[in-house]
Amino acid sequence: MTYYTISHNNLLEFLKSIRAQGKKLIAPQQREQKIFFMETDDVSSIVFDYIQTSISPKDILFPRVEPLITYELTADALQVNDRAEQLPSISTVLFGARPCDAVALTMLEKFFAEEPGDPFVEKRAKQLTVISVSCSKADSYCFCTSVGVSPGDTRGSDILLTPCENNEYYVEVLTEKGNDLVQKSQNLFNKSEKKEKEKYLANVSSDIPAEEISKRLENAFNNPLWNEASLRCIGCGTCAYVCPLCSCFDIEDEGTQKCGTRLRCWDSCGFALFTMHTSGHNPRRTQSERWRQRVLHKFSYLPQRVQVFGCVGCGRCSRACPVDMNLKEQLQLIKEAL
Amino acid sequence: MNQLNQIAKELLTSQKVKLVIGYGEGTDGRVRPVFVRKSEDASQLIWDDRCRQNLAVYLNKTEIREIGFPIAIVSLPATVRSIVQLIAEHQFQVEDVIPIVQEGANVTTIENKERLEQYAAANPVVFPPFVVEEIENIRNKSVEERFEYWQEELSRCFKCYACRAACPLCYCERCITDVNTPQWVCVPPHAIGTFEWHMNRAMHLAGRCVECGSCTIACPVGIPIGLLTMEATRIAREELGYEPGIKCDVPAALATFRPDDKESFIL
Amino acid sequence: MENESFEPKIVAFVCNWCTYAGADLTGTSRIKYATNVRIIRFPCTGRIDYNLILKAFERGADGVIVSGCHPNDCHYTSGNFHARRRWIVFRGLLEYMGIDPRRIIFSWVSAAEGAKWADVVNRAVTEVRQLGPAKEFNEMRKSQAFEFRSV
Amino acid sequence: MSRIGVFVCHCGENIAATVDCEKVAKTCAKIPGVVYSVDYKYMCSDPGQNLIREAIKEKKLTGVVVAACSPRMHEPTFRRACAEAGLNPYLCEMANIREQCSWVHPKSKATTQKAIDIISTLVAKVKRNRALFPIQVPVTKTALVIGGGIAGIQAALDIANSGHKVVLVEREPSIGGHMAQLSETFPTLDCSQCILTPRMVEVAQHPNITLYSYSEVESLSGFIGNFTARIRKKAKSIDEKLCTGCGECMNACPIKKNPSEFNMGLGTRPAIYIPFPQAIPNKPVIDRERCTYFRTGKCRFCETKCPAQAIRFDQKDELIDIQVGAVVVATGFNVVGTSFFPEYGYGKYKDVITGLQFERLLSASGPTLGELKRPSDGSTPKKIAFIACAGSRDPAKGIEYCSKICCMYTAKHAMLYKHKVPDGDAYVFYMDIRAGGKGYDEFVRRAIEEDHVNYIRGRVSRIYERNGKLIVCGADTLLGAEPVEIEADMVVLATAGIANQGAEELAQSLHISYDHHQFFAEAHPKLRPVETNTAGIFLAGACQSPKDIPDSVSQASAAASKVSTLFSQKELTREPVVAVINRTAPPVYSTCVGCFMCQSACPFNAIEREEIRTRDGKLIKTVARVNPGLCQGCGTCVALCRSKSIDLQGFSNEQVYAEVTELFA
Repeated sequence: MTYYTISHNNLLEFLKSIRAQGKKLIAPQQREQKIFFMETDDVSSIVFDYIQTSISPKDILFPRVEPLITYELTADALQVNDRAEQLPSISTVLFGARPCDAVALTMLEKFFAEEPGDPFVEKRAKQLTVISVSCSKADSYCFCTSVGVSPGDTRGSDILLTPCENNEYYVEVLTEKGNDLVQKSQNLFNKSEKKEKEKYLANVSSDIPAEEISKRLENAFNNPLWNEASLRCIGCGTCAYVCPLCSCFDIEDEGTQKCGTRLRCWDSCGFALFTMHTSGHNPRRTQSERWRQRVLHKFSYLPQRVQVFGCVGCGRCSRACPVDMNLKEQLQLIKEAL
Repeated sequence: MNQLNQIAKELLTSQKVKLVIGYGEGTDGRVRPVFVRKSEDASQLIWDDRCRQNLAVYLNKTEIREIGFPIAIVSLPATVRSIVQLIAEHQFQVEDVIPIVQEGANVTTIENKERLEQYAAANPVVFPPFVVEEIENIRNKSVEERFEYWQEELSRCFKCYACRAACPLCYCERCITDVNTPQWVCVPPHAIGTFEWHMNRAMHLAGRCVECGSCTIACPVGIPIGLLTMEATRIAREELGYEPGIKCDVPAALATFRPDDKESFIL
Repeated sequence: MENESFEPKIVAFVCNWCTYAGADLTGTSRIKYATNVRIIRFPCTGRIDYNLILKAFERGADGVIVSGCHPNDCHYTSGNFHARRRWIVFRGLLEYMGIDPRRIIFSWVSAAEGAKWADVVNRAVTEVRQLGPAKEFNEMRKSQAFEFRSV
Repeated sequence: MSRIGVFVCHCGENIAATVDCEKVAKTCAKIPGVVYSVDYKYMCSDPGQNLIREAIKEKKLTGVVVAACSPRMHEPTFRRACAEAGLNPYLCEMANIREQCSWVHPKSKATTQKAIDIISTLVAKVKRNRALFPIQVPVTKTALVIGGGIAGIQAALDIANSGHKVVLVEREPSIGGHMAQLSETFPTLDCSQCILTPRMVEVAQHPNITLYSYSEVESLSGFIGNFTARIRKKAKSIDEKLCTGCGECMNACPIKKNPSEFNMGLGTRPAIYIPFPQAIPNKPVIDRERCTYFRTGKCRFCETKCPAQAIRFDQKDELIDIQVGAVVVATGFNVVGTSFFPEYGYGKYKDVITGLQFERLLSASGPTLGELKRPSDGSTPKKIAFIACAGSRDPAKGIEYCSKICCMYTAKHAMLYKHKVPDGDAYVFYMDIRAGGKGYDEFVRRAIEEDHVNYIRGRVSRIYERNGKLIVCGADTLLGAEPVEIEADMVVLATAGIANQGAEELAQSLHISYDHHQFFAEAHPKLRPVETNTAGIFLAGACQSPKDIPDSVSQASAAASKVSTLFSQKELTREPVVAVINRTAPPVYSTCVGCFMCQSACPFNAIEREEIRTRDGKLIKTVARVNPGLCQGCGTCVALCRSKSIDLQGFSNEQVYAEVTELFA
């Protein structure tokens, strides 16, 4: 592991050089008063002052629409193309991810790596270099520390920048991929000692011990609390769609008898249709049952099954919720009620 | 808002309603919908400029229906209009819902059909300035520019359906986008899929949208999505002479016709 | 005209009682018209779902004709009136979303107007040929951007 | 899996001349799902149909597409052929490659390709066709006739004579309608009552007719073959069973000076009255608004004089529900009121009267016993002016239409006047003379030529009184619009016929449509002139538009024959091309959310509300239901339904969607 510092101007140069190397650069951009990760050619358009982007960067590994196969019926044969084999090889650099996002990306990769594996996410992850920026600010929605993530977490990042004094960043080069990038623009970086970065980081209180909640949830399935807590939930998919870890999907076939595509699209357990059976029977008939599923999946089923939380505490769902379903507050409620 | 708390308290104490839906203090300076069932909780209710969401959306929610009518609901002018529209669409009866409204400096309840219609008609929805500006902005665009504009805006749509969920008039148990025999609306949020979805939403809300703007507020990716349904309602208003949400027993704009509707576009 | 060689694909949605019968009359009168049109029969213009028009464009139509009975002649008395309202809104919204409404030709063609049907078709073909291929829909089809979609 | 057969017809050279039928058949054979594709010279010929029948059996076809002429031509032929081979006829579709392809395009590849495309859309459709079965609806063989004028009487008698029960409802105390008020009738000048009253008696005595006089239809629910009508039988205040019709009560009544409706206000009647001597039923009713007892609580003179003790002051309105299978609406018309002609002084000058009033003055049973006396002073008018088109054909007055009967009855009036006052002068102001009809024009000519009635072509602008004379100011347009002034003793206005009062409310309660003049609307102005848009409800007489007696009677007979046709079947068979609302398993039951936009859009009132309840009766939801007896299959509701909870059999969403997408597959 190597350490550097870099000035803000040099950082912009560095990002410019990345683009110049023909890599795809994805960085925070502003659209309609919101910040999004977007592909960019112009580093001057990159936004630095934000707590979180509105939407997580999971799109990069797990796009909202992914064609899995295409088929074509010709005069003599049916031809099926595996789109995984046709994925373009283009190395991509994500700049401006928060440490929680970077952690989430590795987790997402792991989810998809489970048997039988997923060549799409795998290939994209291989091509992806993550330059994260530690959090020097947090807001009341952040609770990463409660789920074992920290504002300066290095997991998942290839390079981690921590803003420090004098408009400079403390640079931790964490992986080979990160190092490759830095080496190409060595002149922009100044060697540095390993620094104690705590003082530069935001203070995120860890007052919701997720492990404890996880235990309590084991017997919470029939608790009336779900109904009460989710009364104002209107059942949109926003929380799942902005979440860096929600990775449920739906398979859609679009096509005719002659040609078509099989697509993988994001889905959300908040939708009534998510569990709707053909018969009309719906095991999760009401929104409270769907809300319960969301919480239990993230804080009970996943920890039981793969020993991780389905949440990195980024707070996006709470910020985006049109009716202020605040996840942190909900966990607090659970802690008090159970 | 002492008056509001007082009214809510009385409605609950007298058992005139089973539930008061209103706004309460949320997290981080936000307001949120609250559901008051006990008179002692009436003090939770607040009412200030932050309260912009149309709470009528809850009137068709299963869990709220299970609590049962009558329900009192803290209502903005647009909320009252959606209530009227929902009554016109037979979703509940006039006596099932008691809107709590601001009239001048006072907070009052509306408890009969005449008052309801009167209030709805007398209190049109006032668009915030940025909406007026955006409407003007689009109006000045050529067809080509509009296409570019909407393609750019809709490219962010990932079909979380927050617009649908936040809309009091999107109460179908099975949305057209969930119909798959045939697949009227392409499910994936690609260009065609989002175009189709938003076109359908606008068509379905034509002459029904009360222009509350809740969909725009709900959109997590900041698409000014309400402009589409508002345009549909503008067409209904200007070309069909139809104003949604002011009459409890008038059929929806597209469920009726006038023999002299315009047809200059028909050969 | 740069588009002269372009042969637009046009779908016609017509009602059974007036326009379909009118198109039959065009045939019995042996009036010739362009081959670009494919007719789909509906009981009434009231039955024509605007989504079908959208689907036609999305799947590759360059123009659409919608035609039914003249006002007051509807076999079902008012299906065409309902349809007319729907088209007023639909056209307006399409234009609002940036689709040229000239790609949809609405007409009333009665069972006696065989010549008018030929005229409507020829006119549609000429107009749509001038407008060129339905580029907006082509663009949308192409940009079924499956790679990272910038948000 | 679909097993579709495609049968391409050459239609001799009609198709084959421009379409390469062999190539079409070969190409279509490759469409997925098509197991058999063949071309043949004449598909509609016996061997052609045989080809289809054999193929259905041999290839076990699940659907058939016949590519030939227009389905409007031969769809029944080929569907029948399919049915004969055991395939549900609704699994057969026709691809129109003649009228809409071979006949309109030159011989070319493009034409052949178009034929292939047309066929493939129909193959795509037929794959999604479902077997459909005609809908059977039971029929209650009782007819309701609303209105007891000549049209209602005729309709009731015709239906009753064909062996079916009829319920005849009349608003007034007696049947007879306007015809009973007329003196003589054109063009034969036979006495109106002489020809009408036997019919009225026949109604009263007919075993199949139940007459509810002084009654109104309050509401009508249900649908063709299965209506329920609610009739309000207004309190007559007498016991009809006991009353003998002796008339003692009328003599006893102290309140005698009430304007007689029957005499158009030109005569009087008591508060307990029989409208006219030949009334059916010939039993009095108490006009409670005029009766002293009902106004003040005292009197009851009639009661003391009634030998049968039939007076019932405490009688109440009675509501009767009856089941009927068909309805004939024959509620007649009215004439415009006094306020309509301020310029003619109608209502102001006593001697300006309407044609109907004039009829009463001429009538032997009228207030003057047939002597022509003018209302003001009882003198015989020596000079009389008739104004045709009083209100009619006058857009400025809001009545654009021709009232149709006025030209004829004005000629009749003038003629009758001349017969009664041979030395008098009769003037007729007219716009045009419309005397179409058997013997009609001859009749008018007779008035002019034999009876020397002065016809002046021009409109009257104003009437005013001067020295006891009515000055009629008009113009003679045939003399270069020269002003004409007539000093008349009396003026008769041929007032416009308008819809009867309450027509709009009645139409709404019957769910039938009406025009902007409140005349009831026929289903089709030419081809379905006696039917309404609501199946099972028919129109007769002037409630649809002003009509003379022969027209009213023929329409009544036509309506009656429609009813009889309906009643001649055990069950009603209807095309299965109807809308259906989806039903799914609990807890959804139906995806319909009950917004009922479909209900307001349906032109046939075919959409009803259906309450879905638990076994113990708790309401789960209210959804729409299509009454297949009423639905005509237009599909307006289907396109309107947001949640796609309605579908149209035969043109289902899946079918039409497949047709469209197939074109671009």
